[in-house]
Amino acid sequence: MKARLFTLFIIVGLLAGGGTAVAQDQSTEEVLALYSQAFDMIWLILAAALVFFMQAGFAMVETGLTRAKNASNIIMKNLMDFSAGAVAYWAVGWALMYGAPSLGGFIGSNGFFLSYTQETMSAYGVSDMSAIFRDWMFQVVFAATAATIVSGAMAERTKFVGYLIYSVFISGLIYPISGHWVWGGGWLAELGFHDFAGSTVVHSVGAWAALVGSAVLGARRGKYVRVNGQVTVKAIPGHNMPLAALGVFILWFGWYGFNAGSTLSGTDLSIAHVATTTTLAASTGAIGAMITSWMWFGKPDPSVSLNGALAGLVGITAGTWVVSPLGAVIIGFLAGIIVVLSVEFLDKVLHIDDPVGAVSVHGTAGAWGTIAVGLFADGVNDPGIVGLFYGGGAAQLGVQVIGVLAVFAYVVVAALILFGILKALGLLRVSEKEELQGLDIGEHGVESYSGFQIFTSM
Amino acid sequence: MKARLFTLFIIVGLLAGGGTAVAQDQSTEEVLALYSQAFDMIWLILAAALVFFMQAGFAMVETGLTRAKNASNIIMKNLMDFSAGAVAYWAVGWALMYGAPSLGGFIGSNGFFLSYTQETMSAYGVSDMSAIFRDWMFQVVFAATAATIVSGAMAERTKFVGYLIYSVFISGLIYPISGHWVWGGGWLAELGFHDFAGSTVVHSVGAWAALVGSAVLGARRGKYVRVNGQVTVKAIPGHNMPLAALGVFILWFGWYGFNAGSTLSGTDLSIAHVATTTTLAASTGAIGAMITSWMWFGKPDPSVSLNGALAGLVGITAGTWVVSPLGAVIIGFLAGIIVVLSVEFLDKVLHIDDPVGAVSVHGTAGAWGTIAVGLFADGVNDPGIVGLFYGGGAAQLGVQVIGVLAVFAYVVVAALILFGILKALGLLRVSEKEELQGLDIGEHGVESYSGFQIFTSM
Amino acid sequence: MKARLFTLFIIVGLLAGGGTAVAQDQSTEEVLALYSQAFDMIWLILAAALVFFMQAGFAMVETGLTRAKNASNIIMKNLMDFSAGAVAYWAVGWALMYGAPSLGGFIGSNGFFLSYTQETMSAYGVSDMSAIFRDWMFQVVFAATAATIVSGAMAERTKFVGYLIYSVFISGLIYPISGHWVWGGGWLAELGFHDFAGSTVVHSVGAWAALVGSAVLGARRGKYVRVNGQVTVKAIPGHNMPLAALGVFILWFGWYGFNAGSTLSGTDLSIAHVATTTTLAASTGAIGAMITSWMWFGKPDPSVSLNGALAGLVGITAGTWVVSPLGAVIIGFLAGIIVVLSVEFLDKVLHIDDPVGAVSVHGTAGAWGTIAVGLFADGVNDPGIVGLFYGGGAAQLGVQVIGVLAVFAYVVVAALILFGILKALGLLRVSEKEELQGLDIGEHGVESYSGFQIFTSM
Amino acid sequence: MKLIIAYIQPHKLSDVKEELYKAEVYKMSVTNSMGAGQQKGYTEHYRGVDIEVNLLKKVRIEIAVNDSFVQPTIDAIVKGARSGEIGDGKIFVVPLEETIRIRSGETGNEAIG
Amino acid sequence: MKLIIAYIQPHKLSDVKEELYKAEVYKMSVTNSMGAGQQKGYTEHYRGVDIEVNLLKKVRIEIAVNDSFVQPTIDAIVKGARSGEIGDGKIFVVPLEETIRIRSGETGNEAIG
Amino acid sequence: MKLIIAYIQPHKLSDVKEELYKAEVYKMSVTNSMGAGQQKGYTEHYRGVDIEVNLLKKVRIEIAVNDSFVQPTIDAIVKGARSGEIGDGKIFVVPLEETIRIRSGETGNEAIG
Ligand SMILES: Nc1ncnc2c1ncn2[C@@H]1O[C@H](COP(=O)(O)OP(=O)(O)O)[C@@H](O)[C@H]1O
Ligand SMILES: Nc1ncnc2c1ncn2[C@@H]1O[C@H](COP(=O)(O)OP(=O)(O)O)[C@@H](O)[C@H]1O
Ligand SMILES: Nc1ncnc2c1ncn2[C@@H]1O[C@H](COP(=O)(O)OP(=O)(O)O)[C@@H](O)[C@H]1O
Repeated sequence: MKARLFTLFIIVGLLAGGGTAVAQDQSTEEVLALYSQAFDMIWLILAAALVFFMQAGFAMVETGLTRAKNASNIIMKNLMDFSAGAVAYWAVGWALMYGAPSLGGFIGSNGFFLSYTQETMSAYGVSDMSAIFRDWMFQVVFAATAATIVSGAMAERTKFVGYLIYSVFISGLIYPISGHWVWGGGWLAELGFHDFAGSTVVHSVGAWAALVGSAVLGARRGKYVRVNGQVTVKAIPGHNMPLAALGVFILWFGWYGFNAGSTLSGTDLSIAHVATTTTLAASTGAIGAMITSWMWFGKPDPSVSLNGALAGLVGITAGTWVVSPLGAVIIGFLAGIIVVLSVEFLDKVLHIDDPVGAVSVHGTAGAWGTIAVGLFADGVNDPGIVGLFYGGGAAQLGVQVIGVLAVFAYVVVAALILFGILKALGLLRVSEKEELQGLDIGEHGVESYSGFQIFTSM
Repeated sequence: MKARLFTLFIIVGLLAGGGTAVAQDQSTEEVLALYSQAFDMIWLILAAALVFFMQAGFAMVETGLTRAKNASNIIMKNLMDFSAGAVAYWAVGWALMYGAPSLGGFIGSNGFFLSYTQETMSAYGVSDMSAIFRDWMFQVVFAATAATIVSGAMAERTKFVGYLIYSVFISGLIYPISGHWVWGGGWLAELGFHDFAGSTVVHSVGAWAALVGSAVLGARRGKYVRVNGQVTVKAIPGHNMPLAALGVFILWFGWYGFNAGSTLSGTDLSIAHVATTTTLAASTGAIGAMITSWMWFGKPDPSVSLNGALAGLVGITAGTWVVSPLGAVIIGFLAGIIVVLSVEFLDKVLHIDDPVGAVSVHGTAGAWGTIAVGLFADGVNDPGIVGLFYGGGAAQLGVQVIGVLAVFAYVVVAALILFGILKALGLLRVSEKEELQGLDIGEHGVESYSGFQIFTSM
Repeated sequence: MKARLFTLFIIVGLLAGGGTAVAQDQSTEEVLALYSQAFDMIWLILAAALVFFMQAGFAMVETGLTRAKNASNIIMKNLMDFSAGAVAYWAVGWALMYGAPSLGGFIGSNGFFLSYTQETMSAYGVSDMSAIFRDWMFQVVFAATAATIVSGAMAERTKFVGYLIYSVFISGLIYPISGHWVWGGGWLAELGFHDFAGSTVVHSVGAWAALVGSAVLGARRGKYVRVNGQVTVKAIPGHNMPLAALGVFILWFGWYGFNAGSTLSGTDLSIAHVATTTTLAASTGAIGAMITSWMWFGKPDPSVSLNGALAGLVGITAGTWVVSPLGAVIIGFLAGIIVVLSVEFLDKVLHIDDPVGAVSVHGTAGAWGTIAVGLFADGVNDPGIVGLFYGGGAAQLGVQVIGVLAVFAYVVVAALILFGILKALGLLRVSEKEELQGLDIGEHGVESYSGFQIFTSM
Repeated sequence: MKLIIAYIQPHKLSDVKEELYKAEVYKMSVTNSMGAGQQKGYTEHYRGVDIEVNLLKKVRIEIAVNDSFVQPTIDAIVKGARSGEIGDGKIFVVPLEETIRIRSGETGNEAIG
Repeated sequence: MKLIIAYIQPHKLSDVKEELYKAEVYKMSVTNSMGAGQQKGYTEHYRGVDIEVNLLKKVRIEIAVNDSFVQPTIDAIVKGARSGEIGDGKIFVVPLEETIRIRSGETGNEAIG
Repeated sequence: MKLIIAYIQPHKLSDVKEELYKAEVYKMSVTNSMGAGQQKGYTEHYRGVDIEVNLLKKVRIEIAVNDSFVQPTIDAIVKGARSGEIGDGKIFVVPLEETIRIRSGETGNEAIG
């Protein structure tokens, strides 16, 4: 109730006394300071909500591009990697990523379970918990994004319990550490590495873990058939294209929170610049992938075009704030082409089975986008960041490459250890019989589309 | 056109004359007052939009957890309870809930059809209609939330026309009255009952009506089979788990508007606190339900885990502003356990047929969350509200219990009358033949999945 | 990293020195000016994101109301009309619509590829690119809305390549020109034509193009069967009502950005008025269509009721800012009735095959809503706009009718040329064999619901 | 050996299975089907256009049995499926010349069970 | 009595039903099926991988008739289903030893209609 | 002529088709079906309630062949479908009196292929 009438009073006060209600206890400067915080508060919480909603997008894309017999399982994984991950990030992850002081630029050390003192708060750079909660809220959804990328690449064959354990570790440990290097004021930040909203920090981290995961896990039964030494690649079509498309639209929608929200300030007028470059790159990404699939496969491929839009989004995420609209158009378009090449390379050459193209979308396109900062940054929003094509020389480019490689190396090693242990413990892959029957029945004892006649010869 | 260029002028003015354009006609205080209102306006309207979107979440959850042959019917009910409810809340509901003066703390008396005079406006505490519209907009979506909860519990057997009549009454009469007691400055508010965003005011009201409704209505054909006195409980699986999961993600997303929006002020910096506790409770709710189903049924149950996330959200709704993150973690986790127990109790013991678990999610978990305020409130954001575990003694706890019981008693009686009359008039339940054939064909003459081969032995 | 800590500094500064951090380099007026821009920035970018999300709504509605064998095709069209349209609007469309100076009130002339100089910026009325990007971002999603309307009406038989070409032209050329007349300060604006958020400017433009398109294209095979001169109208049921309903909820949700965002100012307190009238009209639209279908067809029709909600939204879009809640209730209700009449008229009389009712929802209801401004405008928010029923005489009404007719004539001619050429080039319609087999296989070589047994006798 | 084909109302399937179990007929194959018969259909409407539905949802059961089991099987199906209303369905008996159990290669009578 | 089984193109179903009605054959059971025959399939692509589809959508019709109705029924099906193109389908005639109407228990010829 | 009806495990379909091609049997009709047999089912749970699933997913293949092809066809199916485990399925052989090719009107043996 108190809450319910709270604002009314203020407003009345303001109107009645022409703001004197404020004036009485607050100086104009204090009100302006409060408003500045209010802008950031509203902006970041709404952006965080949008980024949270991307979880629904991932769930739909991954469900749509896999088979009906595994739909409930993939959905449980998406629900649980956020739930378990959020708790892990609250308990540990946040502290390792943003807990000042940084231990040698490699890891944070403070704020476990979001417990703070005045000192630790000001060490982080704020003066009350509201700012801490605000920033945690905005960061936890990014951690969850990195975590959930993996479920798609490892879909249709990964044990549920193994996946749960994995989620806790990536959100609580793996992601926060490399995150600290870039966004926590760590060594990559010191180097001048620029990744505005996380092409590398978020997407590539998830993707490289996914790459290692699906490699360690092995392909789905029937995906790569070995007939006398010769491997033939089979298609395992997803069961629900409309859901997959819905997922992509949801992700694109949420991305406005992901990228524009990363201004971290509601009074930063470059928000529109970020939204514009994000929109253009996603569009050209879809176009690039559509054209590539058309020319290559003979017909414009829906699931690949959907991947293209996502690749455009991932690709622009690093440079969205520092490249021009034209730069975004080019980065996105190339990301759309690259993602198709990457999907084909993984599938036909490396025979690494990534049912939804997560590694290519978030990893390959993410790396491209991060490096593209070193090529297309125009120095307008940040004179300190100028790319090769805008006369900035190769310096920034070099740093971007270093960042990409460092994170790649780190995540690959960490993921190898994590998935290696899970595999050794027999917690990674379901039995062949269960895979055949479907993980919905095997892992959860349910059917996802009860009553529907589904013809499963695979 | 005028609208289109309006802002441009302001901005130009501001930039040109360094704000003199403003200064000319407005004092700094007036501008600050305007901005304060602008914060609340943007915040509440965006929050209202998020809460509106929860309607889609309810529709998807209820559709996914029921059978394909009733999908269009459940969707029509969800569309229409909002549509009819919004009109009823505009005509009557709002006035009964917030129309000052309060008649003895039991019911409002003013603002029917949103018609106001300067006096009635200031009686409500604002000085122009923009604030009235703003608050109405934020409140109508809450009323619709309470209303739509019922459709799930009464799904697959309730007559469409009967449901329409019900929706008008709950949004126009039943919900506003108890709502007035708590949020309209009524007697429970006077007692100090705290329900920040509506665990009881919104969710329990809908749930208790749902409880009575499904009891009066009776179970779905084939749900409880009586063989020589012995009742065996049958499962009637929902037909679309991915849609149900999508619905839960949408609800969770919308809940950021539901809870954080309930600060009612865009300049209230506790917004982040609310978002944080909401996120953590939803997560632990899902975890709690998953673990419970795992231990109890042998496998982690998807639909129950989805219920768990919602139970966590409902559970934290009352205390989100007054409990710590740790408190939220505990409240949510217990809500997740409680919801499973409640689902099983209703199904296996009481044999009350609630296809989607609405009563348990919104009622049982809502009651728990409301009472939990009396246990976990830490007095940080509101020193006046301190729970038992934080040295506040049992006072608040007592008040919370009173509130829960009062609302329960009131709604049960009101719902009994409403559904009793509908039943007496033969408007409540469809014929057995129609139930067998499905309400889509019976009530609407359509199929929801034209062309799909659906095997219906139930 | 820089970005990451940016706000923190400000806040600290503000708190530490009670705003002196600001005071140092900025006068209070400058801060107030910045905040004014920040309000508009946050508001318009978030509104734009909501409007973008409507793309998902259109995709789901169109998919749900057509057959399973064409689901991937309709989704590709929805993805690509935005992607191609956004690029076209960036390159050309925006300049033709808002590029000052206006060439005789008929077409804009500036800002191609969003390239601006200080002069052209101030000609447009702003002083830096952030405002340009903000407005472009908000406008591009409106252009995409107009474009995507057509895909539904021409669904299940239009060649993908032909549709791509069409999308580029409507977003880059057709829509911007008429848009300029009203929102770009063109001749209709001069006349005093009022279309707040685009009943005519956006929705009718798409709908009239859709009308011409589906007429030129011809009906789906089997829709109108000619037996000895006599035409019998057949039903071709959509395959997924839950998705269609989800789409409508998403559209309704996005409409809060569409209408309320069209205040174009975050400090405009009439935002709530707009949201309120929007909510009421959508509700009564659904009710109106439901009742009409009930009385006419004997049962309340789901897909028609969904159309009704959209008709209510389209109908209120023009007048949302200038009519009272009561006016909105009436406008929406009549829109709901009109849309059913229109659907039946097109289908049963004109035999123009519009699978999703796009022409009736966006065109007929759009025209009604635009004209309704001349009837129901109450002069409260804008004393200059008063309708017939509020003593404003027939003047405004006349102007509204002129606007509706002018846009209709223009779009019909433009669309006839465009689709005529496409038809002549054989790029418009797929072969009968392909239509029978489905466009998913024919155009994209995929199945949308792999594994599902779908019985297709049509 | 005979092949017994029965069309029944979908919601009678569980009753029929129960009766078959009582008659010690444990093996069967079930397919969902649509049927037109004396039972008149119903009318659907879609956006104001009527759709005459005269193919109604049915369940098709196929059971291979030894001659001695023919009558018991028929009786069991009738017992489980009969409601006395139009639409109950039909049973067809077709001669079965050979049966092979894929797993073991057994043929004839012992392959049936 | 004979059991007539026909596989036809799905989009020919309504025509076939019409012809059957003209031939006064009102009862039938319909199932959706997939068929491989002379009609060659087509290729689908999924994410760059080809899928050879050689099981094409067909509709299976099952009609039990008295001997006198066999020829008219076959003619009606052919009339309704023939397009002259590969894929039109096949009709199979199987001996039917007994028919039981579940509702009434009637058997033989009078049970069929 | 005979009509061969086989129930196999769904995932064996491609192997069976391959074997049939080797045996030069190119024409067949396939339907998805559910079967109860020796193979015991499994238990599903839905919101805490058990569901005994004893109708398992099977694929039903129907092939009309000339007498000379009966044995080769059976052998091919067995070869492709056998795993040696319970659930492999059954093959039923029914007499086929007539076959008509809808497209051409051909009948008998030449209509089959
Ligand atoms: N002659 C027939 N051939 C094939 N199927 C039939 C035949 N007669 C009945 N059926 C099947 O049996 C079902 C029930 O038949 P119907 O005539 O409606 O009920 P009843 O047998 O009780 O009169 C039909 O829907 C159809 O599937
Ligand atoms: N010998 C057969 N056994 C079972 N089904 C068959 C047989 N021959 C044809 N069919 C069915 O008939 C359909 C059409 O046969 P097809 O050979 O493609 O056309 P046509 O008979 O006109 O040459 C096939 O798809 C299959 O379903
Ligand atoms: N007598 C029968 N009548 C009809 N279908 C049968 C019969 N026996 C077996 N089937 C079909 O064959 C499938 C496999 O039979 P099952 O007994 O489980 O394996 P196996 O034959 O290896 O013992 C069953 O699921 C059922 O579909």
